[in-house]
Amino acid sequence: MISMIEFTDITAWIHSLLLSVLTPTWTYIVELALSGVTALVVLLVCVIIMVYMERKVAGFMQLRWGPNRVGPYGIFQVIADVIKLLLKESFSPNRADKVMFNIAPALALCVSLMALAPISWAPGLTMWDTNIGILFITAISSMGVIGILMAGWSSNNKYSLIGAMRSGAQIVSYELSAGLSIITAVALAGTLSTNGIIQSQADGWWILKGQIPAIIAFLIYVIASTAECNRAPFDLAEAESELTAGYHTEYAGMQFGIFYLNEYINMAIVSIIASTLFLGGWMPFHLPFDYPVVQTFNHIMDFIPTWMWFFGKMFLIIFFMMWFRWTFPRLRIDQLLKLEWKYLLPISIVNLLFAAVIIVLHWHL
Amino acid sequence: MFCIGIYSSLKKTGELNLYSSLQEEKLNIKPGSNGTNSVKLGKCHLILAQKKIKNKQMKSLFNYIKEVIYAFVSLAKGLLLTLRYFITIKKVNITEEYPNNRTTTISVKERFYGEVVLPHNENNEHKCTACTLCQMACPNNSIQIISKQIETEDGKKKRVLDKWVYHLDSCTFCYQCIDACPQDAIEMKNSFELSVYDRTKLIYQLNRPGSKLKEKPTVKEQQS
Amino acid sequence: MENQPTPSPTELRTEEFVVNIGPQHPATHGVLRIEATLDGETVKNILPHLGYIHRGIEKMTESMPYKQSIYLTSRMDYLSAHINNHACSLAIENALGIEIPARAKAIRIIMDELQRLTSHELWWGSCAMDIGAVTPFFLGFRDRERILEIFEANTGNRLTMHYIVPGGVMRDVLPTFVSDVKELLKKIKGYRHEYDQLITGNFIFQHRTQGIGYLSKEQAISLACSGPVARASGVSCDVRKHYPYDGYEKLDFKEVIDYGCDNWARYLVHMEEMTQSIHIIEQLLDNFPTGDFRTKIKGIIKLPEGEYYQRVETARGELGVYIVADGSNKPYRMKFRTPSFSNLGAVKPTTVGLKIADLMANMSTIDLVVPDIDR
Amino acid sequence: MDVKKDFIPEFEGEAYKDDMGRTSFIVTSVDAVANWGRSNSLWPLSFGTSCCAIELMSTVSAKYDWSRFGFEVMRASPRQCDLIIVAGTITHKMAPVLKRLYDQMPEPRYVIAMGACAVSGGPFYYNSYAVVRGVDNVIPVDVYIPGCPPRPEALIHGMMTLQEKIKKSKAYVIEKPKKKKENND
Repeated sequence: MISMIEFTDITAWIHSLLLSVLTPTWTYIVELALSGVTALVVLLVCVIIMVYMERKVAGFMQLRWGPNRVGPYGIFQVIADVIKLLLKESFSPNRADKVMFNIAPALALCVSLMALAPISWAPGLTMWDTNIGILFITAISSMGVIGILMAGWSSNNKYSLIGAMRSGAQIVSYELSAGLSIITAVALAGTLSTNGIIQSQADGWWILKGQIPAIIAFLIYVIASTAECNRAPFDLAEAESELTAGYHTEYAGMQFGIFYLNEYINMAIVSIIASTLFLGGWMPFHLPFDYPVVQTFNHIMDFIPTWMWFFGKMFLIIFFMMWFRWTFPRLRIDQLLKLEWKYLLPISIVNLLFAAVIIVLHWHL
Repeated sequence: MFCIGIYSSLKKTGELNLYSSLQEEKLNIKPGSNGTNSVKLGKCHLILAQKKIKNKQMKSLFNYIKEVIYAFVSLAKGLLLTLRYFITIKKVNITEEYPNNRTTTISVKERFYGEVVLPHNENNEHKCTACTLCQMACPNNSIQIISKQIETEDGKKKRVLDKWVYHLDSCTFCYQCIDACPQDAIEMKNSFELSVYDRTKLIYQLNRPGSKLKEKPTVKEQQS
Repeated sequence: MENQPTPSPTELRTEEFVVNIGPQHPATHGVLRIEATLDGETVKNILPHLGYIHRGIEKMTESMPYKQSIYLTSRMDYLSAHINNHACSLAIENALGIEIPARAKAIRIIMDELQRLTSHELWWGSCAMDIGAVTPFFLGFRDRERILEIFEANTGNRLTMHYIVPGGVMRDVLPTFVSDVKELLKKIKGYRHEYDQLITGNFIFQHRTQGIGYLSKEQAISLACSGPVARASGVSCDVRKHYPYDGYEKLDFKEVIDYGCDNWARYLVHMEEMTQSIHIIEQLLDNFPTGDFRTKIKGIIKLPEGEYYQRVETARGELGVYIVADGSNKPYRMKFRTPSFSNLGAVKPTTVGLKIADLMANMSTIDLVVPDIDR
Repeated sequence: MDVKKDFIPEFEGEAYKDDMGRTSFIVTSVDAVANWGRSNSLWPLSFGTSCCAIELMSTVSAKYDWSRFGFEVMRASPRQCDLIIVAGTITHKMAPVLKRLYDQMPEPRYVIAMGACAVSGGPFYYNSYAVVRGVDNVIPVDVYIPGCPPRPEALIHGMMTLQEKIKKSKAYVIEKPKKKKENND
């Protein structure tokens, strides 16, 4: 890494600046708040880009332009939507469980934001650099369903209830194969820490180094995480042609907006994890060979800044999820569960064994 | 021959597939004698189901893997199509950007029925004789012809058009008024930008103030 | 329902609940209300409620002259407006004993088949959308819009035309009509492989339709189903073959019959019918007759006293027009036997016992148009 | 077609003036931002009863593509939408349902009457016993689009007309609470 301004420099500078003004305890607290706010802002900007991207991708795949009249190329479209949603009347239905109804979107949002903590954004830029980062994320992400279940149950609407129950069954079962494919990557890297996993890919990403098991695990992770985000073709929880709007049928205004936001935040997190595990996070593209040509190539790759790698990979996987959404028909609930229990789970178990063999025999590059 | 054609097309589209036990049962229904010219797609189903039964007798693991691969291939085909659209959007895009193309490429056809008009010539004359045939032809009373009696110069009483009231709000553009008009006095115009804030503004008076009936040209004038 | 064994006391029992699907629901394609009794995800019973779009068309025709009442029929099954007008016009012409010019017949059949194409293309898109894929909807509309351009240029309306009138057609087609349609068919044929690529060959779609929504031949006959729904159950019921009208007897086309009885069979029948429609139009275009487009008939039509029945094949099945005339210029009674109404009966036997998502798939392949049910 | 210059009709909205004839800068800018957001993000309810619904679908489709304006987010739940496009005939049996859908929508909400049936009863105006003669008998209508059915461009024009109305109206009208007779249904 040459001559680029590193995030570590910036954080160190902020740290010293704060220390010169405040006591160490206050410094710590202020840094915590700062990092949280920064992550949130970055994520919200990402979400706005993603919503815009979704509408454009959908448009382009359907032979039309998508939003292009609000601002140049329609870039202010999402901002107009946000303003409208913020100013919209929001209320809870008469016979709903008011407390749960109002808590549910906030809870769903909190849970998905919690998963941000151990994510490694750039070299040295992690909110909580713990040695069990991936474990923490898997634990948190399975809690996301609670918000959906609360929303569905408290709305006092049968569509919402069916949607929430579907979502519950779906997320609980798809956690398994997502978890198993994460374990494959973790076993290859030999660590649970996000930074450690990324560092282990310094000479090449796991999707290349880990041979076939890594590729299969990556595919399974993308499928399972699409299901976990309730995205089409697994969007049974809000299947529009069946359940009008699923678990958020009764939500209006910004409460609905939060669910909308939540879906995109989940997508972002899932794709960040996928890129961390299999595509090397912020790590540039390196080839694991010792020829001078390859060395030069690796060197050139280092010139591309890490944040570009990070967001490039993230948006690539998000594009994949959008691509699926605008191509495939929706599965039925029994097919969805069959896919998990009869196909993805056995395949990922066999795959994990296969990966274990490779790791034991040191076949990975 | 036709049957074989369909079968091969199905094969191409990857129809060889799972059949539930339900469908295997119902294959007992034999194709009846429905004449020579009916397409018996059912035969294809029979062939496919027999293949399926054969496949079942083979190793099930092989089937399992085959199914997974088939699923991936069939989904990838769809993905490729949408990706092709995504990449070549500038070529395949068919959007007419309406408010921008109002003056240029808008594809409103000449015959499009937008609203009924009563054309006036430069002397503020129209051809309507207030015969009310259009009013009678109109299925839902969208036309009201209000006529008045006037005395012409030579003392005769004559019925002329006073108001040609057109209810655009209930007009259904069935063309029957124009079909019924013996004078070709009314026409359909292909305008469509007719939205309003107030329903009462959709009731038009088609004859302009001060307009009068166009005199029929005499034989001399017609020749010239 | 009756086949289900009663659960033993030790067995797990769940509570059934009723969900009202509609009148405003994206899957009902209109304002049909379906009262579905669900046990979890499984549909136990279905009760359709009609009348949310009952406009009294049959009653209205009694107070309208024959000429005027035809235009109401295009509001019944608006996706086959031409064919509805055709049925009504044929009934009146048969009663009056008028022979219409060859050119009018050719135009009528071309318009009917183009209308069938538009309807099936819209059906294809919305069927895929009910199953969850959105992009096919746009592809279906892309091709449909091309046909609508021809409608607009020749008939003046895009959807609810009043073009086929007693005696022929309202206006002559444009001089460029034949070349336009030829070009159109070439384009539509070129797009057919995309349909297969995106939906027909799709693994998920096949699994959502194959073996789902079983309607046996006996059921189809006893429910008086017609059109693609009945033909997918092995019933030969194409009116164009059995009771040909306006020159269908001279044309070479096949009645599409499938013995699959499920959603997939209905899907295949629809797709194959599109091919057949294109084939029919091509035959007519090759020697498109010249001459008059309309026989002059009196301004006020008075049918002789008696009963008249005319059936045609719409995109959804058999449409029957039954007129009781009392000698005046208004019918004593006009009754429409609409295909969607009979086909609606197929929703319950196909769906009971399946999942709620299958209800939407069945309803979309049965291809209901709600104003056609209620009239 | 002949091209009208002012193709969107002028909406005579209230001016932003107080009793003294002054305007408040802050209120107008807040209004402007709110109205900009609202007018550019009209999410319609997927509600169609008959023929006009097909033209509504055509407007969604790629050739006319109202997603360019940001209207493409069609919500099936009335809670999440801003606009009902009454596309088709409303019968006496359907009218209470429509009223209920309108009541379920959160403020601000708008209604477009699309097509002759919704504007006035259309083909069924004259002698049908079952049809509501104009949807404005049931719910307040903002924009009327004549046509049977209106072509997709006409619907887009109607939506732009509604945008014009939203842009010229006050975002927040503070009124003294009036005691009204209200039906609780």
